[in-house]
Amino acid sequence: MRGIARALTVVILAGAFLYLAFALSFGAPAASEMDDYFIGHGQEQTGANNIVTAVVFDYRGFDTLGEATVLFTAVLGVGLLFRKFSTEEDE
Amino acid sequence: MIANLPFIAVAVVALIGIVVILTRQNLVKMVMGLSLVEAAVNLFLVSLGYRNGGIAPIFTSAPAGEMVMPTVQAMTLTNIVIGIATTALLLSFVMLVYRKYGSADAGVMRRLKE
Amino acid sequence: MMTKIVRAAAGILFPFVLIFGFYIVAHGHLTPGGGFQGGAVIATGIVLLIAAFGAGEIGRRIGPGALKGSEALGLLLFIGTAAAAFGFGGTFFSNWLANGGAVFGNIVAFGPNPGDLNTGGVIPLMNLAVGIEVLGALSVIVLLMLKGVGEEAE
Amino acid sequence: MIPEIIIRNAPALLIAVPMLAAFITPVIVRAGNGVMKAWALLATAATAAIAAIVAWQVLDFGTIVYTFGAAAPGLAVPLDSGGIPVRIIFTIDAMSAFMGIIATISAFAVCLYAVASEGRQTGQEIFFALLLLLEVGILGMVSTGDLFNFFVFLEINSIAGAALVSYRIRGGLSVEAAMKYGFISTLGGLIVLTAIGLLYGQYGALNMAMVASRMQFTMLDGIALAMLVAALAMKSGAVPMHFWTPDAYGLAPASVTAFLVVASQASLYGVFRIVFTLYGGIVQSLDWTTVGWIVIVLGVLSMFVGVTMAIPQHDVKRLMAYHAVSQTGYMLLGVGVGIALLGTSSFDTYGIVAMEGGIFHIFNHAMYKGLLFLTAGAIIYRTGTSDLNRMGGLGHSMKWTMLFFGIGALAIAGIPPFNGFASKLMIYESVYLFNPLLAVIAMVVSILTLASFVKVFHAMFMGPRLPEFAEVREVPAPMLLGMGLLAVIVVFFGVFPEQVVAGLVEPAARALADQGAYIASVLGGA
Repeated sequence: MRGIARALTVVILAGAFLYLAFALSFGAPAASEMDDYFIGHGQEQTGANNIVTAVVFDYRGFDTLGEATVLFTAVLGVGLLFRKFSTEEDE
Repeated sequence: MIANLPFIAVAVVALIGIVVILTRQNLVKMVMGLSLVEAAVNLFLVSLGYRNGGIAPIFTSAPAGEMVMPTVQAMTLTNIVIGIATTALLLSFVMLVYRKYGSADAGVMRRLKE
Repeated sequence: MMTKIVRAAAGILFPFVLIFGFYIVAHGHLTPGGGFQGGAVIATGIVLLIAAFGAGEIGRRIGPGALKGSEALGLLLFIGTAAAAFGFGGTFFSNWLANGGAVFGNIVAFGPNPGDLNTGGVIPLMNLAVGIEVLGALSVIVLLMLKGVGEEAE
Repeated sequence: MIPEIIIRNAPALLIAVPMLAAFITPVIVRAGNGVMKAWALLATAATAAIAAIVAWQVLDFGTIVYTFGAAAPGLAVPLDSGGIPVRIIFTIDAMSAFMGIIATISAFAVCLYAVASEGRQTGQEIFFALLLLLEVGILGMVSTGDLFNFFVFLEINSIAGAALVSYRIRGGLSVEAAMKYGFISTLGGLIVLTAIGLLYGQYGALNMAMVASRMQFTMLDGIALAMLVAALAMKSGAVPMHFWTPDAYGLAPASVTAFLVVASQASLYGVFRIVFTLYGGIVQSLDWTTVGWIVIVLGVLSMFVGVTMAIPQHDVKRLMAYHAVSQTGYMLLGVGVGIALLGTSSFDTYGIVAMEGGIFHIFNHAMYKGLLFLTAGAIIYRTGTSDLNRMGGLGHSMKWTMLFFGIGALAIAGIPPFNGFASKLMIYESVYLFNPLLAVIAMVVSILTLASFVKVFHAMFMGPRLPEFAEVREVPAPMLLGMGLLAVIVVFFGVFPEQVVAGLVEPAARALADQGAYIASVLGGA
């Protein structure tokens, strides 16, 4: 029963993924005004030649702060798991 | 058909990841499956921004030509770091489960379902 | 603890890894790379030392405290650079140094150019901050997980 | 009175203050454990104050738009971009401000409680830092107007939540629950990101207002909608993806569980935001009645499955976790009726009331469920057991806890004059007009909830004083204060529901239903 359900899930997902793979056209994005703006104005506005860096740290800098926070959170989580336990605790 | 090859690769990699998650009992392998799905998502994002014949969006000594879209690359970069963070945390969970139960098998994780 | 050959090779390679990582961080706004990538390269150098000399030895020499400190320092530098924009009347994450003519403030015209390190405004500062954070974070994760494995073996 | 710079940048400070506090917490602990705790309390209090400023601004002057990195906060669309927003934009309307208030009040109460309840554990500085980061994740999710930014905060929420669930290792059981929670959340996050990629591939935009204004509703958009709703519903703990809730809620420390309830509701907010704001403009091409009924059926199933699974439980926190699933059903029911009536003439008469009821219930649920989990934690703190069969007679020694538990239990069962009654009455009245059978089911579930909590109350507090609990005393003052804060809000909102509904809930429901205003606030009058 479990096996059948799993096989069914995989088949349905395979169909959906293949549909998605052909629904979008590779190499010709449908809309790109925002990216054209970055390429056209990024150099003058931020002074960075590398437009990806300009996007990462300037236009979408707040995302990068979030991403750095995610890394910090993971380090805290790992530290929490491998912390030293006092004898009083059950661990 | 062949023009959409990157998206087909995305579908294949994601499907492999999902099959691994569904069929494997070993927790480490399940985390590996999750990483595969994540790699597929990254590939998907980066492929979205490709323009035929485009060059990297970096102006330092750049040749003339159309540039590919930078936003998706920034998103991929963010997702890679998030992926590292989640994988590290999940693997630490697996290590602790292994230490407590003596096995990294999802079968031993049934103590909650009493 | 590996053999002497590995240790000697790691000792020779480490400064080069460090310089390469720093180069990637410092040139993040001009060439492919940036804080995350450069920080990861430097962290790889530290992992190389750990592989050669053992986690215990490196943990004693560098110390998780210093690495955690560099992580927190990087994050504070990052959020501080972003918040400094309040003082210049901008919003959070405004690029308050770009095109200012001073530090990292050279004006760049549109189009391909050979690259000028003194551009980018706050971007190089943020790259540096993220580089410091990532090298600390990744090394701490490796050290902590190795410590966990070590307790396993005992 | 309040400096101009704070008011101007309040949306950014709402995130930056708890984030900065979390970064400093592991460092400041070197000055002493007490200093660190005071620091965490100060940070949550400051965040609550900023959330209040933001809410006041929103209710007085309308939706706030904050553009990160622009020359001025309101400059969402650069002058030379041809009318498209390029930067990350926070769009805080009444609904976001409402969720922000819930999150910050809950965070402050939980932080106060945890000061004492986690006093015996090691690694407390990590605990408080993660609590602050969880708050960052929730606040970011509810305030952002950018799809990818939403994903980033969803991940902060997931990772901090998973790490907190594992805080007390408990022989590996907590780690197991955290593993499940982390795995499911990560998978859900990747599904959300794929859907965002699909939308980006078609419209070349990440701003919600921009995507909404361009929405064509192609087949791909339908798939993206299904993926987003499924992934976020999974994280909000609604049936049929509720299986992680009892484990995660049951095995996390009580203080964390009380806050995880809010984290789940942030995902629920995501569902509402996506359905109403992102897809709300395509009333013609999408069959809203069907979508509404899907949400209603999910809600009714959650209500029923949750309460029936809760009744036989004998672990008090697992029992409450199943009740949380059941209460999530009420929110889905209320808002589902609103969705089903969207665009029809009945929407303005009773559809909006149903939505208000559902949204008001989010607030009430966060308060009384948080209170209940905290009282359960107080009892576990003193007795060391969470097994109802082994408890009894605690009413003699823990009078305040008994009072708070009684308030929470009556509120969850929908008994006047507590806040649960106020929101449930709104749901009953409006849902009755929509479909009488649904209202009857909702009432039956309430009665079952009451029965279940009467049983718990009896098992925990009634009966003779047991010899093994002879030493049990009342919990320390910070825990009582944390519980008391929530209890006061529960009672206050139950006694003055009209004022709260008119002042906070109705603007939130109107803001959610009015997609045009949301788009106009970002893109201008276009």
